[in-house]
Parts: sequence; C-alpha cells; structure tokens
Amino acid sequence: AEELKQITVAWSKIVPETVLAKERGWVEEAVAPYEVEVKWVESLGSNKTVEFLRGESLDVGTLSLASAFLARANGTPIRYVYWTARDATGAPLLVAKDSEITSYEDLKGKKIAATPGTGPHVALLAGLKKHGLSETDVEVVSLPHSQGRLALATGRVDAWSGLEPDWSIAEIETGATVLYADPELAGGGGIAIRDDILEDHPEIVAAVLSGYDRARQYTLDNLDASIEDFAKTSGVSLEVAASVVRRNDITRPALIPEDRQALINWGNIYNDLGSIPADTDVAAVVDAVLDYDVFRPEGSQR
Amino acid sequence: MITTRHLVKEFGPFHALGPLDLTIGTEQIVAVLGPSGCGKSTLLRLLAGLETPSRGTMSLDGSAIEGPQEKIGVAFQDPRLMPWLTVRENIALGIWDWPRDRIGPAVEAVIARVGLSRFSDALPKSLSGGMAQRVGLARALVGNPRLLLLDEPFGALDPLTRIRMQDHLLDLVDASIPNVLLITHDVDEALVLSDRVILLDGPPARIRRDLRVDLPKPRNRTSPDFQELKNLLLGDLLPGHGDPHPLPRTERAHHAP
Amino acid sequence: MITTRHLVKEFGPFHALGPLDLTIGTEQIVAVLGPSGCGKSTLLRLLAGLETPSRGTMSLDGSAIEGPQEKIGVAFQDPRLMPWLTVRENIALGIWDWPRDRIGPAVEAVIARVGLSRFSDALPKSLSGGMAQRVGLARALVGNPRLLLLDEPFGALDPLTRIRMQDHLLDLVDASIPNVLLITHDVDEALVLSDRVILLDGPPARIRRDLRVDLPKPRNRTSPDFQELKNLLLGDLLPGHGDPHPLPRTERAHHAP
Amino acid sequence: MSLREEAAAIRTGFLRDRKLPDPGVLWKGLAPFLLPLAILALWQSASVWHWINPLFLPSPLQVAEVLWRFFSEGTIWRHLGISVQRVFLGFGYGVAVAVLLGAVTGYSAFWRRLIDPMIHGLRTIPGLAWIPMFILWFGIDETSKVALIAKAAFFPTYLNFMSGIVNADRRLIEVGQVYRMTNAQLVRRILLPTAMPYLFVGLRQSMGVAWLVVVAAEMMGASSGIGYLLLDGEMTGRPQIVVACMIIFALCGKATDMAITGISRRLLSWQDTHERAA
Amino acid sequence: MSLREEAAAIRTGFLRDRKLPDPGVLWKGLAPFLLPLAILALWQSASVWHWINPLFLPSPLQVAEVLWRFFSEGTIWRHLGISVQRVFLGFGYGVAVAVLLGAVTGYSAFWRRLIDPMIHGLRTIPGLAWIPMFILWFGIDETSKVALIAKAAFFPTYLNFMSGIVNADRRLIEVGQVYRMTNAQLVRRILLPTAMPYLFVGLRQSMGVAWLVVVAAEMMGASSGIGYLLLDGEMTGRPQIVVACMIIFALCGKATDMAITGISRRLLSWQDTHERAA
Ligand SMILES: Nc1ncnc2c1ncn2[C@@H]1O[C@H](COP(=O)(O)OP(=O)(O)OP(=O)(O)O)[C@@H](O)[C@H]1O
Ligand SMILES: Nc1ncnc2c1ncn2[C@@H]1O[C@H](COP(=O)(O)OP(=O)(O)OP(=O)(O)O)[C@@H](O)[C@H]1O
Ligand SMILES: [Mg+2]
Ligand SMILES: [Mg+2]
Repeated sequence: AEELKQITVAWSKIVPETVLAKERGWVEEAVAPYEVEVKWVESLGSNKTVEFLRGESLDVGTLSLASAFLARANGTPIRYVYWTARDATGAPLLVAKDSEITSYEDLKGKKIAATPGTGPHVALLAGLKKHGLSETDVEVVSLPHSQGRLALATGRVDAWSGLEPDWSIAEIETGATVLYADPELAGGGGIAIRDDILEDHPEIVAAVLSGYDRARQYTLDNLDASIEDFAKTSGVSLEVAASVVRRNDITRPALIPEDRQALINWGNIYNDLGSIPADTDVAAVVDAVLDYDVFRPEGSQR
Repeated sequence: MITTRHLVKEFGPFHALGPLDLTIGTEQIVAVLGPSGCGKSTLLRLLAGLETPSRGTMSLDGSAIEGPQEKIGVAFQDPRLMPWLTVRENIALGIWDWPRDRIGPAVEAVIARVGLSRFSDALPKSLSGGMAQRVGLARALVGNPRLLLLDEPFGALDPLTRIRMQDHLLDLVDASIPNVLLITHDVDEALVLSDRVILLDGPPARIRRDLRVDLPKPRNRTSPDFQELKNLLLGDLLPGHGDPHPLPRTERAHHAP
Repeated sequence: MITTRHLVKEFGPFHALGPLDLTIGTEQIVAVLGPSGCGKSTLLRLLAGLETPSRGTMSLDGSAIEGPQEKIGVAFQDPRLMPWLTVRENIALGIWDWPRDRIGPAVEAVIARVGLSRFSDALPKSLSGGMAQRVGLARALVGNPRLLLLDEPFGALDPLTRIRMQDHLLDLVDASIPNVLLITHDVDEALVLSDRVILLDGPPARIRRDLRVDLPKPRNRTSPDFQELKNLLLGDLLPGHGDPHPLPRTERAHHAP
Repeated sequence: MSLREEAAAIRTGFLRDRKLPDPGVLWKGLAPFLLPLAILALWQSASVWHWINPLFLPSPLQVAEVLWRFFSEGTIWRHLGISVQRVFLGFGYGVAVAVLLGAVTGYSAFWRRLIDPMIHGLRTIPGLAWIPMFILWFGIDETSKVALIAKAAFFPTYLNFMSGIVNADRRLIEVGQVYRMTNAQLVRRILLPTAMPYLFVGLRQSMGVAWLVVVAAEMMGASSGIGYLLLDGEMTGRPQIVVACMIIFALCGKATDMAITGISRRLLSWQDTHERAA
Repeated sequence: MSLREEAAAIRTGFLRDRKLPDPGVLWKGLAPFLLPLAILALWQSASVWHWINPLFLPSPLQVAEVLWRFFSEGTIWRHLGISVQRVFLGFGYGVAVAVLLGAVTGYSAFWRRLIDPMIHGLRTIPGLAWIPMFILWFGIDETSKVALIAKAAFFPTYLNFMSGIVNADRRLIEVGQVYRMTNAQLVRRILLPTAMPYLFVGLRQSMGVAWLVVVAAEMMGASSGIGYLLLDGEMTGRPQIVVACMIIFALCGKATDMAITGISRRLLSWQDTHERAA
C-alpha cells in the first residue's frame, strides 16, 4: 500500500468529543509517529458525510449507525467501527406541548414532519407499522430537522420525528413532549472508515480512534466542563447542551454483538421502504458494515 | 399661435439655441431654413414639448408649453416607426385615443394619400427609406392637428412623390390645419409652400432673416418676385452668391452664364 | 467595372428588382434616379455584397460579387453610426485595418472636409440629422475605395453644405476613386455630378432610361443641353410634365408661364 | 437554359432549392443532439472501462433502468405532475408580479428610486434562509412551495424587463409622448414591445430558475415531486436515482425553454436582426 | 431683471438651480432607504407586540446584537473574507467562460446549433444534484466551492450576452461587413458593444446568483464563510444568526450590484435612453 501522507477526519459540532479532540490536537498527537498530516473536515449531517466518504474526500467520518448501513447497502465501501454516542431508543416522535394527541392511534390523518431518508424518518415508519397504521393513514411531510422543529412549534404539523440537538431544543424551548420512542431501534452515532484506508493503514486508523477516545474519556471525567464547552462551540443554550450530553451514552464506545440485531431491525425497514436494492441480504450487509475489531479500549471485557 | 420669449436651449455646456423671440400668428405654413446643425430640429423639439428650455418661455395658443400639447402632429427627421407594428398600426398610433370605429377609415384614407396602400400590412424593416418617411408623415397628418411640426418631411422622396405629398399638405392646410412649421433645405419648396420663411443661423440658432412670402397662390416659380425672394435666401445661405469667385466649383458652374 | 447579368432580387414573394443587365465601365460617377421604393437601395446593397441575389450574377472588376468586396465605401441611406463611438471613432471604422499611425491623420483630414472638426469627440446622440449624415459619408470616403456606393448622401444637407460635399466628392474622384454609384432624387445634382444617369422604374426595379451625360465639366446648369437633359429626365419622373393638366397643383404652378 | 446559365443558377442557389436535397436541413435537425450523444458515449465508455468510480457516476445502463422503472411502473407521473404544477404556478405568479413591478419601476423614476434598490438587496439572500419565513407565512402546504418558486422566478424577469424598459430608445418613447399617451398606454404600446427581447431572456431564465428551486421547495414538506425523488435518492445514497432525476429535470427544463423560445420567435419576428452563417 | 422676468426664470428652472436647494437631491438620496426603514419599523412593531412567533423571526434588537457581536469581536471578517473570495473567484471564472462562449454561440449559427441547446438543458438541473459530481471531480476544498459558484454564475451572463448578440441590429453589423471585418473584429468592435446592455443585466444576475449559491457551496465541507455561519445558525436553532446572515448577504449583494451598475452607467453613457420623470 502507498504511504499515507494525509488523513482526512471529520468533526461535528453536535458530537462534542470530536470538537474536543480537534481543539486539543489529540488526534494529531496520536498519529504523530506515522508522520501523517491530519486534515479536519466538518460534518454537516450523516448524508453529507457519506457523500464525502464516497467521493474519497474523507477518510474517517462521523455519522449515524443507520446511515452507515444505508451507505454500505447502496455500495459505499465503509465500515462502522466506533460509537461516539449510543441511544437507548430510536429517534423519538414528538408532539407539541398540551397536544391533544396522546397515543399513536390519535395520529390517524395527522401531519407528521420528518427528513426523508434519515433515521427519524425510518423510526417514524417503523412506529406506524408497529401500531397498525400505514404510511397513507397519516401525512408525512418532508422537512429538514430544524424546520420540522419549527413547524411543530408553530402548529404547522401535529407531530415531528426528530433528532438531537433539535429534540432537546424542542423540549426545552417549546415544551414538546415525546409521544413514542422505540427501544428496538436503538442506535446512535459513531465513526465510519473507508475500507481501503482500513485495510491499508490499520495502525493509523487505530491511532485516530485513540485520539477520539481520549476525548471521550476526558468528557466522562469532566462532564460539567464538557457541557459548557459544547454549549459554547455549538451555540446551543447550556440547558440544551446538558440535555444532549446527558442523554448520550458515551460509556460504551466499542461495538458489541448486540448491535447486530439492532442494525438488522433498521435494515429490514429500509428494505421495506425500497431505499436499498430489493435483493439486498440485510444480514450480510450488517455483517459487512460492522467491524468489531478495529477499536478495543484497553481493559475492556473483550 | 406660437410665442417664444428669450427662449434658450443648452445641452450641457453646448449652447444650441437662442435667445429667440418669435411670434407666429396667422401664417398657415412657416418654413424654417438654415445650415446643417444650426438648431432647427432643436427649435421644433422645443415647440413639441420634447425638450425643456434652459431659459425663457414659450406658449401655444396662449398657454405655456411645458410638455407635449394636445393635437400636435410631429414628423421627426428620422421616421421613428415602431419596428413591431405594421404600416397601418404605426399610423394608427397618431390617433390611438380616437374611438375605434373612426381609426380604421382615417388610417386607410391617409395611407392612400401617401401612396402606400399596397404596403399597409408591411413591417418597417421591409420598407424603403422614402416609404418609411411617408409613414412617419402620415402618422403626423392623420390626427388633424392644430399645429403640425414637420422636420424635413420630403427629403427622401423623388420629385413626383414629393409634389404629391406637398399637394396633400396644402389640401390639409386649406381644410383644417391652422399652423404648420416646416423645416426644409429646399429653398424652392419653402417659397412654394410657405407664407413666411424664417432663416436661422447657428449654432446657437438665431433668426437671421424673417421673410413674409406675399406671393399669390398657387406660386409661380418663374415669376420675378419668386426669383427675387429665392435669390435673397440663396444669398444668405450661400456666401458670395452672385459673384463668381469665393464660391465652390459646382455652385460656380451653376451660375456661369 | 461592374457587370450584372439577369440580376433578380426577391424578398420572399415580393419581386423587388430585375432582371437587370447592367454594365458600368469607365464612367466615373453614375447617378441612379427613380421613384421612392423602386429598388435603388436594393441594387446598391446587392453591389455592396450585402444581399444575395435570388437569381443572376454580378461581378466587380471581373470577379464575382459573393459578399462584401475589398476597398468598397458605402454610405447607407440612414447614417448607421455606432452609438457608442465618437465621430472620430466612427469614421475610423472605415479604415480599421490600416496601420495605426495612418488612421489618425486620415480621419482628421476627412473630418475637416465634412466640416465637423468641432464635433470630432461628440457621440452620435448629440449630432443633428445632417451632421450624422456627413459622418456616414466621411466613413465611406476615408478609405479611398475603388468603388463608392452612395445612397442619397446629401439629402439632409443645406444648400451650402451640400455644395461643399459635392465638391469634395469631385475632388476625390479626380484624385483616386475610379467608380461612384450615386443614388439621388435631385435631377440637377445627378446632371451636375455624373457621367451617366440611370433611371429606374419599379418595383421590380428595371432600367427605364440609361443616359450618357456628355456635357463639358464643370457643368453649366443654364446651358440648353443641360436643360434638355433635365427636361427629359423630369418628363420620365413626372408623368405629364410639359402639359399643364394632369399634373398636381404645385407642379402646375411650377410650370406656369 | 444554356449550360453556363444553369451553372450560374446552381451557384446562386436558384436550382439547388428545387432539385437537390439541402444538406443544411439535415444538419440543423441533428446538430442539437450531437453534443449530448457525444457525452453519453463518453459516459458509457467511462463506465465500461472504469475510468470513473461507479459509486459516483452510475453507468448509463443503471440510470436507464431506473428511468425505465419510473415510467413503466407509472409512479413517476404523479411526481412529475405535481412538480410541473408547482413550477408552472410559481413561474406564473412570480413572472406576473415581475412584469407589473418591472413596468412600474422601469418607467417611473420615482418608483424605481423607492423600490428597486431594496429588490436588489433581497435578490442575494439565499433561498435556504427564507424557508423558515415561508413556513411561517405560508405554512408547509402547496402555498409555501409555490411561493418559494415564485420568489425565485421573480428576479430574473424583473431585472431583465426593468432593464429593457430603462434601456428603451428615447426616440420611440418621444413618439408616444407627442401623441400624449397616458402612462399605461405608453407602457403597453411602446415600452413593453421594445422591452420584449429582454423580457423573453428574463422569462427563459425565470423558467430555468423555477425548475432549479423545485428541489429546495420540495424539501419543505413535500412527499411527492421530482425534487423529492431526487432528495430521497441523495439522502439514501442511490446515485442512479439522482442522475435519473437530473435527466428528467434537464428534459423538462429544455421542453419549457423551447416553448418560450418558440413563442418569442413568433412575437419577435419584427426584429431586424441578422442570421449569421456558420 | 424685471419682476416678471424673474418669475419666469424661476418657473423655468433658471434661478432654482442657483439659489434654492433642490428638493430633488434630498429625495434621490433618501428614497432607497425609505422602504427598508419601513420594513424595519414593521418588524420592530411585530416583535414588540408579538405579532410573530419569535422562534421564527427574532426581534431587530436580537439581530442587531448578533451583528454587533460579529463585528466587534471581529470573527466575521474571516468568514466574510473567505466568502467574498469564493464569490469573486466563482463569478470571475463563470463570467469569463460565459462571455467567451456567448460571443461564439451568439455570432456563429454553427456553434449555436451545436452547443446552445445542450446548455439550456443543463441550466435546469438543480445545484444540489451536482454536488456529488463536484465532490468527485473537485474534492471538497476550495476548488469545488468555486466551481459550484462559477457554474451558477455562468448561466445568466451566458444567456443574456448570447441573446444580446443574436438580437443585435442588422444595420450596424452590415457596416462591419462592408468594411470586411474579421469575425473576431466584428465581435469586438460591433457585437460586443451592442450587446453590452444585455451583458450588464447578465452580470448583475450572475453576481446575485453567486451570492445565492455560496450557502450551497459552503455546505460542501467548509468551516468558514457567511453561508456556513447561516447554515450553522439554522442547524442549531438560532434564528437571530440566520437573520443576521441574511442581512449581511443582502448588504454584500447590494454592494456588488452597485459596483456593477456603476461601471455599466459609465460604459453605457452613449445610450440614447430616456430618464423619465416621476
Ligand atoms: N428586407 C426587405 N423585405 C421585404 N421587402 C423589402 C425589403 N427591402 C426592401 N424591400 C422592398 O423592396 C422595394 C425596394 O426597396 P428599396 O429600399 O430598394 O427602394 P428605394 O428605391 O431605395 O426607395 P427610396 O427612394 O424610398 O429609398 C420596396 O418596395 C421595399 O418595400
Ligand atoms: N442631445 C444633444 N446633446 C448635445 N448636443 C445636441 C443635442 N441635440 C442637438 N445637439 C446639438 O445642437 C445643434 C443643433 O442641432 P439640431 O439637431 O437642432 O440641428 P438642425 O438644425 O436640425 O440640423 P440638421 O439640418 O443637420 O438636422 C447641433 O450642433 C447638435 O450637435
Ligand atoms: Mg435637424
Ligand atoms: Mg432607398
């Protein structure tokens, strides 16, 4: 394999550890022995990250687990290797403060906002199915996350399937409440890496991940300071920052076998939706995209 | 009835006209002569209300001219046809505010008089120079204006067409048009048609000679009175007219014995 | 040396010119007369290579005309000045391909001859009609063309300026220009300047009379020969010329005893 | 006809028009397709010989498959229909306002001074930034989508038409003034026709822009439309859908553009322009 | 001067020019600001009396605060600088290609037949759909951003300039032909100047469009620029930042527009147009 001169790694304002790692120069420090330069690229959402990875403009990206699956199933050769944050549930369905909607069944004929192709959209469709409703029983309107939040706040839609940090902003600033969240769609966000980089330079990848992980450790150890930092860099209020950081589970960064089933659940829904080729073997894609071996924290149980 | 008092027109630093004091009363046709660029068109444009005077005042039938006045017909020096309208439609522009059923016949009548019946549906781009000029003239005539301002209206016409147009103008003046201001370079034409000739000098345009033409109508071009007036005007227009020397060669030839 | 054979021009269904067989050889100035819209400009534009003939052929100095030829000067019926160029720059267009140091003096010389030295930096929008026409003429003259095509070049000029321009033209012809085709409506002008007069009829343009003007130069307008030719041409141009009745009234007056 | 005459007649085009088929006609008909075909060939070669990573640029075959599926299943018609409706409505409203306002500001210096500077400020505010306001004002239904398209379609027509009127030839306007036309008449009879060539350039651009912003508009609470399909393909990483939608956009845009130029050719046949040879 | 003369002189404007201050000057200077001020007043009232949900539209005060912070902290300059650079580079490249290509297709029917139809197809393909290809071709650094802006800036100038040349007056072109100008000379000396009014309309639009697509361009892996700031404000739910960025966009757009119109006024002073009264 060729010598790697530069590695392009992503950071995202809504993933506090990546901000920290970038600002402290921990990734640079970790890869110093290999004489590679580090180039930081900001990620503005999972699908942009996938685009960059596919275009080989990015080597190490931050994205949601579901997006990594989707990308792989549609042919982008990447592997998901590290959790920056786990969610206990899939994306929640929120309703406005004092909404008359109290159960999933009340949604019949109502307007629900979601961003097409994203995790929240999938979670919404899964929830509908689970409650015996179909896509045609409600009106799903596509809106970018932040605009979905606004639309809910102003009553333009009756419910909204959202994502952090909009989720926390909606709860704190407008008193929106969670109607439903599906624990079977547990997920979250993490790091994905292009296959070729992973194969040719496993040691450099490991070093990058150790840089990220140092930030994660630091965050766990200095939670209040991290929340303040996060609020400052991302521009959300302190309260929202606290909510976001506390809701994220950053204690278990390594991939574990249980993650497989959660991702198969996602994959099946994508399959039903037609977002991936009809003849996709979901389990096989899941096995291809999840890589349990790249990251192993020292002293972990495996 | 036109009156100007101390009328001055400047284009920026360029003094184009005046001060001009002029009164035109009962004379039906007033011809304006003068060297190229002396300010004839500028005077006509001022009277049409298209230029604002730099100084001085002008009035038409007692009311100040501060913009285009009602019932004035203007034939510009260039034809100024709307390229998107046919000959018929271009002429109809001159009476756009008439009731619809009167426009059609009026336009057809004037088209016939200027000899363009065959071309009434033609677009300007397919007209010859003289035809375009006649369309411009027709547009000025069609509305029976109380004041007609004509800027070299017959310049691009052959002798016969020119005579026909002049005749038509005389007919109209006899019938309905009280005042005509006619700019021309043709001394004969001025003397045949007009009741008064104003000879300008310039720029800035100033009156050099103001000549009443009291010859009987129709004018006889060979009469001594006519010749005398003509020589007077040519003498003004052609310096050295009469004595052979300072003149250029074609003019010299003209007056050789 | 110009030759046309069976030259025909149609604009769509409209038959504008021909068939025309014409040979112009050693005559220096050929005047073209004819009623308005008969096809004079069309002939000139064909010779300039700006229109493709519908049928027939034409040649200049032996080679077929299939587009604008080298060293031809054209003064169009309208001045056609580039509105973004000054008078000086507009004239310089006629010799754009000359070496730079020769352009300036040539342009200044011709500007002086057309009497526009004061206005050499003026833009077309601030020129009077006659001034613009002279700029167009100057652009045609400046390049010392071997063939000069002039479409009513003096129509908008006062008598003195007109004579000056005619003189300048004669000077140039004496000095360097072998062929001039001059469209005019002025019979006197045609007879004073030209060696041959072609009278067209139309549309479609056809030769009605082809007249050699063998009078001594400079021409004497009062000579009986001149008058005879003039009456001949006027007789063609003004039907009924000579007998008083069928004529319109101004022309009648003209020829009253 | 003598031999020499015949030769001359052929040379000057007299006979060619009647007897020989004109090669120019064939060329005129085919020329527009040459470049797209060349690009298609290049693209096909690129995917056959793997010049380009197929992840990025799907092969023409893959795209053709998607298009075939779209049209054979018929689902595309619903999407196309709704997008066309949005484009046409947005274009219609935007252009109507642009023509009215352009006539007013083009003609009257008073209104031009008052309104025009503001419009040119608004012109450069990105569409994305407007979306929250459009949701606020117009909700998330059809109105807001049409409004977003109308806003975008407004500017090109407005600027072109206004400029056309401001650039109108003084000499023609004076004719209207001499005959004391009212302002409305002057605009209708003289300024509008003179500005027509500009207006059509504006209309062509407005129509183009209307197609461009369909995607942004359909980001805003849509669940159908070509833009929605494209977004969906993009979000889920299926480039063959994206490219198929691009082709549909190009064809739709081309069709509407040809309609406008067809109308303009008819309305502007009075122009004395020059058809220059090759 | 007699009393009557003086009165006449005043009436006709002779004296007013010299002695009294001209109210027109004041009006001309102030007019452009009246409408924005009115809107500001309306906006302020709306937020004082809570006509509008502040989630959507922050109060002018909040926005002013953000702007104040931007400029007092000086962080804005870096963002502004990089965006201006991207806009100018993209505009420059796009417009240069547009002028060259527009001259060729405007003048030569051959090239027009070949190239022009294709361009009008491409014109309506949404920018969003291009982004993956631009990433493929140009990566995610400055090149791709500048290229995206250049692509967008290309079309308005191209279409306007080409139309200006096609619409050129036959009579002026004939002058060039008679004097046997080469094609290049004809374009440079006659077609380009005649098409100038169109060209400037195109340039104004291209500049506007360049500002519009900065946001989309800065979605492509940027971490600075006004578009990035706007996106960031939008993503993190801070409408006051969004509105502040909108205002900056409007001002930047206005400034560049005024620069172009200033140049055009100078270059087009030969036009015989009519400054119509109020
Ligand atoms: N482009 C054109 N399309 C259609 N018809 C045309 C075109 N150009 C000229 N014609 C017609 O051809 C005839 C001759 O026109 P031309 O300009 O040659 O006349 P002319 O003899 O120069 O007249 P004038 O003395 O009035 O200038 C006219 O009847 C005119 O309508
Ligand atoms: N808009 C203008 N700006 C500057 N100067 C002008 C303008 N219009 C006319 N002039 C100048 O005013 C003078 C008079 O012009 P005008 O058109 O009145 O002449 P004219 O007597 O009609 O000449 P001609 O017989 O050649 O038509 C000319 O020297 C001209 O250059
Ligand atoms: Mg004049
Ligand atoms: Mg003619």
